[in-house]
Amino acid sequence: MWQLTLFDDFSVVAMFSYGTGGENLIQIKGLTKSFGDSQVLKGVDINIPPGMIYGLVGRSGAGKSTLLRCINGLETYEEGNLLVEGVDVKSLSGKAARELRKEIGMIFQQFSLLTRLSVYENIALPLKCWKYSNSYIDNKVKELLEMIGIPDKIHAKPKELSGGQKQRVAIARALAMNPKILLCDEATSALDPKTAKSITSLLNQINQDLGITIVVVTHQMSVLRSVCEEIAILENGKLEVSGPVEEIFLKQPQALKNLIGQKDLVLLHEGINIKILLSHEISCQPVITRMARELSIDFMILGGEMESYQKHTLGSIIINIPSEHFNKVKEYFIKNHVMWEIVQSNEQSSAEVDDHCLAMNFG
Amino acid sequence: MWQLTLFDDFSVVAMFSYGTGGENLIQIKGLTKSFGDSQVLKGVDINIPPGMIYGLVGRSGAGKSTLLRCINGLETYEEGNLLVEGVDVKSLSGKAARELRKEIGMIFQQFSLLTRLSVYENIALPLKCWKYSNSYIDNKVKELLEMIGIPDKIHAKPKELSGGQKQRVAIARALAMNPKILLCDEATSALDPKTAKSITSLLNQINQDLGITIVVVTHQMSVLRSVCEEIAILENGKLEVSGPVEEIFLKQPQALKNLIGQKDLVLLHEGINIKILLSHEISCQPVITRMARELSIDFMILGGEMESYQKHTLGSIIINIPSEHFNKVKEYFIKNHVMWEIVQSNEQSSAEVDDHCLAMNFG
Amino acid sequence: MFGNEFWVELLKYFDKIIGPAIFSTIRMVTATMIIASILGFGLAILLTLYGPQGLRPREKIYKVLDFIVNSIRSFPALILIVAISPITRMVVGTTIGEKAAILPLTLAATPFIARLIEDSFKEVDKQLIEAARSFGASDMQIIFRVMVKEAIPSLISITTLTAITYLAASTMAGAVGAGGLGAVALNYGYQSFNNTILYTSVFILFIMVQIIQGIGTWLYKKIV
Amino acid sequence: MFGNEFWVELLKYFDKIIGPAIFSTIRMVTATMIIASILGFGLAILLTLYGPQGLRPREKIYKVLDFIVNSIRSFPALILIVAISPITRMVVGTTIGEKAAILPLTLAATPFIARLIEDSFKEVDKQLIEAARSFGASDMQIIFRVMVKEAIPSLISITTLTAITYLAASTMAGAVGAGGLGAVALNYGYQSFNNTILYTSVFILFIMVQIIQGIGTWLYKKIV
Amino acid sequence: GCSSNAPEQANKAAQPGKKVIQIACVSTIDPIVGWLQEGMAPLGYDVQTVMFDANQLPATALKDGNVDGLITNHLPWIQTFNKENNCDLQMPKPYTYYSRTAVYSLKHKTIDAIPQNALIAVPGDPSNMDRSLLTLRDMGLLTLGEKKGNFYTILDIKDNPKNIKIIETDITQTIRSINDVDAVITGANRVKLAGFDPNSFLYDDQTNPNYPIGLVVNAKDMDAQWVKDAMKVTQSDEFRNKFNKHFNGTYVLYNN
Ligand SMILES: Nc1ncnc2c1ncn2[C@@H]1O[C@H](COP(=O)(O)OP(=O)(O)OP(=O)(O)O)[C@@H](O)[C@H]1O
Ligand SMILES: Nc1ncnc2c1ncn2[C@@H]1O[C@H](COP(=O)(O)OP(=O)(O)OP(=O)(O)O)[C@@H](O)[C@H]1O
Ligand code: MET
Ligand SMILES: [Mg+2]
Ligand SMILES: [Mg+2]
Repeated sequence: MWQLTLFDDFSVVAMFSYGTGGENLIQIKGLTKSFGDSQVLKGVDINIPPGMIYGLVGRSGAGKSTLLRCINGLETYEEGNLLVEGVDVKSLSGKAARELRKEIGMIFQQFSLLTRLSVYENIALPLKCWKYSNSYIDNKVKELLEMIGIPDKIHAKPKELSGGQKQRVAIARALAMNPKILLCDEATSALDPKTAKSITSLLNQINQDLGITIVVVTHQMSVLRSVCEEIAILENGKLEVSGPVEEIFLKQPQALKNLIGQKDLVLLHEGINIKILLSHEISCQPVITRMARELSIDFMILGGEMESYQKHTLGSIIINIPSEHFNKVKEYFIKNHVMWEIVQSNEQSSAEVDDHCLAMNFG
Repeated sequence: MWQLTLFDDFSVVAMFSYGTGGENLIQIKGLTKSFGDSQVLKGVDINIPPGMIYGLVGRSGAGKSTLLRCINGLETYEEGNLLVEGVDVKSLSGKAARELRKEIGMIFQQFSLLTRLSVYENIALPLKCWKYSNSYIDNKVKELLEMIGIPDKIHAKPKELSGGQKQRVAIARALAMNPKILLCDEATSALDPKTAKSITSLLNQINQDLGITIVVVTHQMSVLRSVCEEIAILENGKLEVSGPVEEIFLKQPQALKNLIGQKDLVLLHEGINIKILLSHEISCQPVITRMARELSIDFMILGGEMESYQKHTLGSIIINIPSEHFNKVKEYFIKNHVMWEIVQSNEQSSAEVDDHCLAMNFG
Repeated sequence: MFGNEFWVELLKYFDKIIGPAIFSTIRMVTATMIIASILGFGLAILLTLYGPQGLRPREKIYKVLDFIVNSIRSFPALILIVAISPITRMVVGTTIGEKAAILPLTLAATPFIARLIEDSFKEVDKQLIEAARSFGASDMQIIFRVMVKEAIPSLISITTLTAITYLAASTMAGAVGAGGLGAVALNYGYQSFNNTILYTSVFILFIMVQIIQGIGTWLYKKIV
Repeated sequence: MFGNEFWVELLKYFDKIIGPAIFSTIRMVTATMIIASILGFGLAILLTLYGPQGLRPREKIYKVLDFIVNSIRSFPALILIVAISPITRMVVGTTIGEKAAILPLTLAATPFIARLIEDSFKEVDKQLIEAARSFGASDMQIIFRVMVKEAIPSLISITTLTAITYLAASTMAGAVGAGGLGAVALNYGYQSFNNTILYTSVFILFIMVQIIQGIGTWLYKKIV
Repeated sequence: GCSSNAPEQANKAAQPGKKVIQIACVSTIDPIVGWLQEGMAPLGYDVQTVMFDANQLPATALKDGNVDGLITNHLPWIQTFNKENNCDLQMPKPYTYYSRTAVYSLKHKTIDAIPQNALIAVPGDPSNMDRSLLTLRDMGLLTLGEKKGNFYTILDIKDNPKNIKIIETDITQTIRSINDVDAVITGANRVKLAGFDPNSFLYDDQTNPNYPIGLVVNAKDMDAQWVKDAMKVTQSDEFRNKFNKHFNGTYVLYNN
């Protein structure tokens, strides 16, 4: 449904920008990993330059957590290479492996807090293991507790915390060592949107301030869009797509659609539903109203998405135009270099539709 | 910032529609609960009629899980009443409590799967406890496994599952007993959007088919909007707002704003930013283009939200008009009964802004 | 190294003394383990039900049980044998021999096992118990379908440990004329300064310990 | 019910026999527990490190350790005393008396504790170990800062159980002239047909068991 | 007590043609029962050994009728046992033997050489303790007061000029302590078994013959045929030859 040229373009871009990777911090090449008979990672290639926030998404069971765990050597792999700072993780052992891990903070999907330790002790644990001074530890832990917003829970045990509070402690623990690389396995899944936002902006901030490299596994598209520069989509252990987040969201490759599923849009049966892609150039102009006035037609805005990415705001908008005006509109689009596509109503939405108005739509 | 009348209106509506509740399945009145010194629930009133999908939201640590656990009597409370089918949960014990719990399925935030049992055995456990026949159990479990999409993991142990797979097993276990009431504590937080959607539509479906009552705790607004009829917002153990989901999202009371946080909109410094609320009546008309043409002005669409609720599509849209046209626009709004408000750019967004275009916005 | 005479002597002892002692030991330890496991398990269930952090706390019942367990455990083995000899006579009809030895062995092993099982039940994740409650499992179902299942590796370890402990402790069966390898090692070996018998018996005991531990480890690996 | 004479006699026994026996028992059990806990803990660490599912699996080392543990555990108590008497003489200079009793008691208790601790370390959630690895904790740090911390309730239970077991087992110290309550109960009580002494000693043992259990339970509650 | 079991036991004994005889013993005495078994087999008896550790449980078993006889404890002890348990175990005459108990030392050649604060290991069980204390008294090492219970105990020591420290050990352990003490008091047989010369003692207990050992049975069996037959065997030359050859003076047969 996408215009083919556009899509091809994108693949080429992807190949060129991420095919080399001499100065990549994390270089993954042809990585395969099996549990017993089932191959969980099937030749994954990913390159992450230093200082980047990299998103890893995919459906449940795709192998995201496994891949993360390979990066800091918690899991071994069968084939391929996984270099961190140019060193093959698999080859490291003992002290060298520990030194590497010291630099890599990890937030586990299941939190993995020590049940018998207080919040304070949990956060202090990595620092204690690396023999920081008590006063340093004390300051650091208290600072982190402020940051995650639960200074009053300092002496609570994990079982006395809510789900989100546990997750925040896990985040604080991962940050305690000021890691160079941070691996976040669904670090905000148990958090309310506002807390999640404060965590993601914190990630953004430490990324900018300290230049740390962050790999984010998440199911929350908002997190992806607001923190990641590049993303990779894993499907069944295979890397399907990777590239800059905006590009992927703009172009919506099949892998992304598989992941997100169809948005439940109530399309109109009359007229033609058209999706306008709001690229850079387009989105700074009053395209909609200008078109309406220029062509002297009214049209409905059925919906759209406009999201803030790390640096831009991008999106798409779906409008419904009367069939008789289609050609006029098409010409207008071409003249003004607007990317667009026709949206067919594929799956019938199960939503009930009100009597007096066929569909509820944007003004 | 909201027009006061509107807001007041809403409170009144809330009071009237949910103050009575004679035939409510779950009636909570003045519920208080403390852990040690800290009061976690501070007089909560909630009424949930049979067959409703009720959403419970609130920031991390607000007391949502605790409230859920009170409903099926896993947690006792100090004051107030909590009636399920007219019976005070607190008064039940032994067999009666077990019979009640038999009717109430619960999906725990932390999954709570038995580590030594296989997926099959975990799902079968409730059925075994209630002494269903082996053939019934076998059919039921396999059916549920199909439903959650991991029939191949039937003999896997929880530690061999990914986070999302564990969560799906927990969901299947909660559904195994065909409960009358289902309590879901962040049942889809570990799931990718598509799987989450299939779970939520499953919830919708069993709600419609079997008329079961569902209480959903979630941080995912999309889940809330797509499954819940009514929601309550807990803040620090207090019930701040409750009412139909669309109403609350439309009117955005402070409690909701506290929960969701500010959307990172890049507002324009020139002109006036106006938010148009897309109510029922408005959203079926081509308001934007009509206004542009009628008033002969161009304006930028800065962003907006348009979301599908259980039965409707509602949203808001933010436009930027040149200051000189403000009066014209205002008149137009009044004439056409459009709800609107002026949006001030409050927090300076930290997003970098491109040179050649002051802000990236909707066409 | 060992002359012909040595082997002849060993064979004689083996036939008449060590051989029967092996079977006697196996019978006693097996019987003790079976009965004590059942009773200890039952006792552990009661302790788990009524304990202060139990499923259905009842301070008084727990105190009584706790008292009984502690009382039994405070008896030195021989004194326990004597103290319960009237009961032994009532139950097995005699105070000597294998059967009479099994009773005190069982009585000593029961609270031992009970405590170990209680301790391991205490370690079961409270959230899983809560999950079971949430679908209406009864206390007994929680114990059997959750705690027992979750604690299975512990239970295997406990059984292994207890079996080895009471294999060595079955030596005390010698006090009531029940024979067994320990008694043979003591009486025919140690007391008679007969090192052949002593080391042979201890070696066989060692083999038995190895077998018990081996089975335990194998089961553990299989299940975990 | 009891005449004056009874009390005079009891007092005399108390002063000369039971009193010293109490202290002797306390000294022996305390020393045994301290040494055996340290050694057992050390052994448990090695078993945990090198075990088949351990932190740093080394089959050969584990097999050797396992063999030693099993060997010691297969000795009946008295025979253990004899078997190690050359070592006892080397270490403490004599084979009789309290000090000489502590060595075999310790030797018996060490593998017992080691196995129990190993078993409880095995039960620590693997995910927590992985989390510790993820921030670069060394194997020793994982043991001390994760496994020990997580297993603390178990460790308390284990110590309580072992202390009670070896309080009763300290009776065997009587064999090498170390006295102690168990020996008094046996020799001055049971064998002398003196029920007063018998019951008094057992009662004191019972009180000691209660105290040990009480401390254990208190600590457990405090920590969990 | 034994009375309750008496009828049952009487029935058992009265059975005509009873062939199986169970004799309780401890390890050191096991050979004796063996010779008894060999001697009685031709008479149609099946003598079975029930081996106990050393303590009073064999006597208890006998009184309860769980065994038919025992050869373990000496006569004075049996009498004490009867008194304490209100029963009637008897040792039919002629008594078989006595066990020689003596004082052994690897460090000292004479009694006088036993130094101040000497350690002397003795069996800790009351009966042997009693005998040991008497031996020490007879050696002139200490004096005893009045015997209050059944046995002398260390509480009864009056004067202890050399401040001798008595080490109470398990009877099986006494001889094994010899390297660590100044002297031990123990049975010569155990000394022989331990590989020492049983005849190189420091002091020989003169009262040894006062502690006869032999077959002990319940009073009501005193006239039973098997007891009479057993007594005949113990007096046979064959038995006595085997006995002397084996014990070589550590156990001493009575010459009635
Ligand atoms: N220890 C294990 N043994 C066997 N299979 C495993 C093991 N760990 C993971 N798997 C399987 O590997 C696959 C990938 O798991 P992984 O945890 O990487 O998924 P994920 O992408 O993180 O999924 P989610 O989003 O649900 O957390 C899953 O199918 C899972 O069942
Ligand atoms: N067992 C406990 N002991 C002490 N405090 C507790 C206990 N359980 C919960 N709390 C506290 O009660 C408050 C409410 O917890 P609850 O789990 O209900 O929060 P929640 O709304 O579910 O949060 P989240 O969204 O993070 O899961 C929290 O502040 C938590 O720390
Ligand atoms: N009476 C002891 C107990 O039950 C038995 C010890 S065996 C070493 O603990
Ligand atoms: Mg995962
Ligand atoms: Mg919660």
